[in-house]
Amino acid sequence: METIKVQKLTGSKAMSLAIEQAMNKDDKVFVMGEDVGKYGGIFGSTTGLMDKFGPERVMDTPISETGFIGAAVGAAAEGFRPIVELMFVDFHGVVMDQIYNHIAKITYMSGGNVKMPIVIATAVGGGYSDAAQHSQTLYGSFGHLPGLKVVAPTFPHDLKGMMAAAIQDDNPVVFMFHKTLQGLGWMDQIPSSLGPVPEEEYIVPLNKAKVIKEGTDITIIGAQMMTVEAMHAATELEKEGISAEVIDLLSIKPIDKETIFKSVEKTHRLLIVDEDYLSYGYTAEIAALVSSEAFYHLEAPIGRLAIPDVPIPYSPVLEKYVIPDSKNIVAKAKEILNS
Amino acid sequence: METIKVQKLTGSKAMSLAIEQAMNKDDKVFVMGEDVGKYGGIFGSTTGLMDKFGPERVMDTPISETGFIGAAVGAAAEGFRPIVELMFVDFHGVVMDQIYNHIAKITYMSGGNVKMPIVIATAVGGGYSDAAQHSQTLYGSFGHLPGLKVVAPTFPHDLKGMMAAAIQDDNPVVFMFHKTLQGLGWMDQIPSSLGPVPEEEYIVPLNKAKVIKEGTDITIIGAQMMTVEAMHAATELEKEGISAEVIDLLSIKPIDKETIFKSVEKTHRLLIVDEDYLSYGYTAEIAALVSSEAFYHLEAPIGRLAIPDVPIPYSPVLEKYVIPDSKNIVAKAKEILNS
Amino acid sequence: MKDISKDHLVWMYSKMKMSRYFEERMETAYMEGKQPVFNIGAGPVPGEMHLSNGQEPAAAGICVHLKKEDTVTAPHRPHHNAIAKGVDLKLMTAEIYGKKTGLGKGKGGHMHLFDPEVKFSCGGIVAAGMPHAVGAALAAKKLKEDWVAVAFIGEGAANAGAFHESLNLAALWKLPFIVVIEDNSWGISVPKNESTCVPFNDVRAAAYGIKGYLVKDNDPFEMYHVSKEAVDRARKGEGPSIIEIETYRFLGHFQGDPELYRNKEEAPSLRAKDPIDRVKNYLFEKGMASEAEMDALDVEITKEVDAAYEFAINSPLPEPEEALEDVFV
Amino acid sequence: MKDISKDHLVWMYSKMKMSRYFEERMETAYMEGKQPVFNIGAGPVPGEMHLSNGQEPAAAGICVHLKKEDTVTAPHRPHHNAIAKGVDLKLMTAEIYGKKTGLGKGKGGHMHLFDPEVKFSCGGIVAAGMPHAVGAALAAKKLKEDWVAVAFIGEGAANAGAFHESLNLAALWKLPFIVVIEDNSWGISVPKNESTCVPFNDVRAAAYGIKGYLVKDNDPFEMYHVSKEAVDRARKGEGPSIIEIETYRFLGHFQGDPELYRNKEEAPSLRAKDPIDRVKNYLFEKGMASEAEMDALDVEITKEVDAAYEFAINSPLPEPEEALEDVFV
Ligand SMILES: Cc1ncc(C[n+]2csc(CCOP(=O)(O)OP(=O)(O)O)c2C)c(N)n1
Ligand SMILES: Cc1ncc(C[n+]2csc(CCOP(=O)(O)OP(=O)(O)O)c2C)c(N)n1
Ligand SMILES: [Mg+2]
Ligand SMILES: [Mg+2]
Repeated sequence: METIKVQKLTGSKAMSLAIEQAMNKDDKVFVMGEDVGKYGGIFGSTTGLMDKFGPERVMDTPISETGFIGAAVGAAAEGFRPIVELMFVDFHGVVMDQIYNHIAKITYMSGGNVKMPIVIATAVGGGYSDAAQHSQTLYGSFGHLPGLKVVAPTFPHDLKGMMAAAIQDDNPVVFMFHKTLQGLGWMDQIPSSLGPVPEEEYIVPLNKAKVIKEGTDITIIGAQMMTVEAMHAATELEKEGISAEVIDLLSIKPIDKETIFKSVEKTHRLLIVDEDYLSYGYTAEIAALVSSEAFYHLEAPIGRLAIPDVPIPYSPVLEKYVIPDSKNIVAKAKEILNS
Repeated sequence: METIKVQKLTGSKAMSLAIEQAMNKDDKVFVMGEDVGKYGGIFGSTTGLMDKFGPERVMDTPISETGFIGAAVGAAAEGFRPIVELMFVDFHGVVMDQIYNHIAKITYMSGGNVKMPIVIATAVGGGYSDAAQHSQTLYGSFGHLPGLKVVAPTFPHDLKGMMAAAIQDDNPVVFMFHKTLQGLGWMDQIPSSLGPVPEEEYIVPLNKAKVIKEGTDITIIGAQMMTVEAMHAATELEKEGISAEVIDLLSIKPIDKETIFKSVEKTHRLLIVDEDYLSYGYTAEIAALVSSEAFYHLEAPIGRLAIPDVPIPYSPVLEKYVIPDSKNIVAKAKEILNS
Repeated sequence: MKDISKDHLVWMYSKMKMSRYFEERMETAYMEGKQPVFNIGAGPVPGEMHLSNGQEPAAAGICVHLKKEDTVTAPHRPHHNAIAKGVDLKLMTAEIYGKKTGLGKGKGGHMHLFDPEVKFSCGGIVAAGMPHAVGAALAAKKLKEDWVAVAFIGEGAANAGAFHESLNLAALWKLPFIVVIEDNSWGISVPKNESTCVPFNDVRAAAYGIKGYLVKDNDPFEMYHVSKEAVDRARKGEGPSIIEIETYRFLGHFQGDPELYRNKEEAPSLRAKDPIDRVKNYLFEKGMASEAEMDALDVEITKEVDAAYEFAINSPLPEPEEALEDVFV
Repeated sequence: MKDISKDHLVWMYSKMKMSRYFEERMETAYMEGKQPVFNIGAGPVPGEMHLSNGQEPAAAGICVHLKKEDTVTAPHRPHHNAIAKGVDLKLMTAEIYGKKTGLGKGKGGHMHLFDPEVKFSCGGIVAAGMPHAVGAALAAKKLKEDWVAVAFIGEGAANAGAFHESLNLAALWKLPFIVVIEDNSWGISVPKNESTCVPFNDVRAAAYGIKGYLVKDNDPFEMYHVSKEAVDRARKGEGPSIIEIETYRFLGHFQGDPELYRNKEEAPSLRAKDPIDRVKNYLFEKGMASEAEMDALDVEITKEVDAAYEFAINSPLPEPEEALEDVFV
């Protein structure tokens, strides 16, 4: 029993363990961010690292995102591998220039002569009434821009493996972790935020989606909390004799077309669920990929569920209404199957 | 002759005329931006306005986009109707927080109690070797976020009418004007940048696309320079007996579904062309809308042409390769028709 | 020390006391539904909750010099600023409870309070309210009114780019703009000396050729005098000012903050110097008010706050579909 | 005036002269294919072209104190900075011609030059290079090397948020960081006094508790001395500095700028005070160099620049498909 316990980790522990192992191996890896030191990251992403590596390698910064995330560029050019934390993805607007015009483009503009091995770790997601400026995922805002690998792992195993891969990668990686999947003591604690995580080092590829439940009638694609909701929905649908295949997207950019096309070829029906805004989000990109490159697999209109192009409201009754859940997914799946 | 001449205006003249007429009517309208005064806007959007209205109403600002675009919020709350110019849309990263977290959300967060009648005018587009940080359109980056009306007029008539509509609107409008369509003396001067513009005031709705050429075989959708290229392509296709219907998108957010669905219902084939990045751009959003809400109109895979998810390169040979043109459109249209 | 009229002292006391009592009730209300296991998303008041107990002098000391037409913007920790500016307490409380009757119909929440009636707003992005206040100051200048605009920020926000851009604009255009930096010595877990390269931000006034003021030790009286000068100068068209006040954060950054980064003696030692008692005692010392008078005042304040909570608690929640309204007017 | 060694004076002269001649050729090269009708997108060197004629002292005066391991970041007007830092002239010219042999294989262009060999980079977003240099300075500190990082910006950029965040970070962490503000008195068409609320940016050092220096009238010698002190202090771990130099913009903001906003006498009057002649004449006055010697030097410089242009002009263009390469390594 004991041994199994040790291996069950929360998302935040899995993530910080990956960072710890990378920092042990490579002294060029360091962390910068607001409250990543003594506090261990507001969402636990750097728990315990300050004690292990000291303030030189786990640096608390002023509230100067353009300053310290921009500084990652110069440090990376000097051979370091900075992990910078943008506390909430909602704050990207104060630093987006450094991220998308510099970190993302310098390798290209330099003809491949300058590497940017930078991990931008950022917390995403709502569902706890943090309102319009602290609850977004903004997957699409990052997926749209060239030069960034953008990942959104769901379960602890992948949080560890993809963080390890992100740190090893010589290119910039935007690593989005979902607050509710960190398994924090002060938030809603859901089973999915705890899972088996091998102690030894391993890599989970940054560009692959995963079929986490096989099915034959319809393909449901989600990321992070929408993957969790999709799994609940699949269980419900099963009871009604509907066999749903569930894909955990994992990579926002690039989208793993092969895995998706293969599934749709089997199910001929597709429902995409996103905790991001509807317009120009991944429900759009995936629908476009399928309808342009796998059109003939489709036998019914593609379903899209996402936040209906409104800011995220504060009041729980309102927020619940705009964030898709398993009920919406079940209903939409049936609608597609009956169309 | 004379009278007709007077009515032919360049894009920049059409745009500044709309601003001038609004400023004459309403002294709450004023302009802030870098080089909007004596210079008249780097891309001519405020030509002559400083002389007419003086520096109090046409204000040159420091290079402080967060400062002066954020200041528009306070001025709007006090009953003014600021027009702020973000010189190049590429610079949005230094001010995105003010735009998407505040200007776009304050009306919602205040339960409709605070109006934000702000026009954010910004120059977009490449094709003249201004490279990775001065050539983007970023339609998708703005279309993704709630609370903003986003328009991208193509021809002088619509530049005037939509600017007039944007200024009158009590909501924030991102007004994207394409450099090449401003008809500036120092840039490539193309016929489309000059067109008939009524002197009198008129409004062109912010949320409607326009069928600018009727056709029966395939629907081609573009915006700004891609609309121009689509028209060239349609002429070529005509010669080969292919009848293309061309839609000028005009509104990036919201997308005018009705106009698009109606056309696809007729042609059953769709090609979307974008000067923005491929992933998560309007080629994605439009394809998703059609494949989810007008699926049964489609008889062939949807075609997408856009910048292939690379930063915009400097060298003309490279830039030409990544920005779609009429040749690419003709080829892609035939491919779709033969699929 | 220069004198302060009884009216002003009593006004300051009332606002500070009201804010304190409002937040003490909020501490309790916030924990409803969050026990025995704390869950930030649970209860009638979910989400982050940033309380300002101890920081009342920063707000009351300057708002006593403001009128309805003056603008105030505040950050994520806004209750004391809102109350001092005269935001409708019932509607504000209802908003924090996510009710249909709230300032924002339940859409904004505690970090996003908008009361156009008294020109108050706040937001959750550090320093982002500064440009908004600069814009209001610009409007006042355009309208040739003597209105001023005050932006409250924390000391951590003084290192954000928006701080610099806002002050340069305000100074360049000589706008009636004042930034009040509430230095509670913490930016969440980061102490000021690990975030700010100068001990006090008043020196940053030199970067803009404007006036900088420093108020030590959370002193409500000094805050009053310094603010009066800054506000008067702004009204007279003499341009912007920076006011930094050393203030106290009695509680954690947000409710539920384990505060492992903070020495356990700090908060109690700060509470021992309660600024509200300082004002009350001063009134007594100067013989400006009697115990009875002040007790009566306290009763009134308690009544008003309790009424606001009652209104909020008894107000209806919005209908789910209302989430789709108000994106545009 | 304090003495400067002949080596250093000649070094500065060479870099300034090389930059000047490089840009004079560029003025001509740029106009190829743009006559009779100017078209910014036409010719072998399309796109925006920001030349720095007149601003050479800002670059040479500090780079003379730098070594290969020191980092330099520059803005959109980078040629004089790049040349002073020792960027490979052939590869840089080829890049500006959009050739496959260029620093960025033709992908970057004149505003985006990257030469990791000498740790030089530049970019088209105002003030964005400052955080990059701060990061390089942080790296030097982590590596316990005595390397410094210098960020060149224009006076207009000193009002961008990145300026403030970078200086606070650099001062807070006591990094070997120097910002050189090239005050050419214009931000495109906006004069300094309409963009900056203080006459000179050296006063802004007070906001960070660091050293601020002001060099008047584009003085190459004063720039040399001031820079030496700032660089030495940075190497010794004494922290960052701000250096502002009043410099001259002989040409328009970019080539093709009608300059209707600028008094026609300004440029000629600035050219009359050519900083390159000042260095040359000083060498003569001090008897440090002979006419013959300097003429020989000029010939060499001309040769080197001509060779760079020849290399660029004769280099192949990239293949169109190469546009898809190098997004990731
Ligand atoms: C741009 C931005 N970065 C980071 C945050 C996260 N955050 C919220 S409050 C806070 C600390 C603010 O410190 P201070 O300005 O001193 O205000 P205080 O909380 O002490 O009142 C931080 C880092 C934010 N809201 N906005
Ligand atoms: C963030 C940002 N805003 C605006 C611009 C457009 N722009 C390019 S150069 C320039 C003027 C810069 O002035 P200054 O910093 O003095 O440099 P100079 O051109 O005088 O060398 C402006 C506004 C930009 N490149 N980046
Ligand atoms: Mg603080
Ligand atoms: Mg300048």
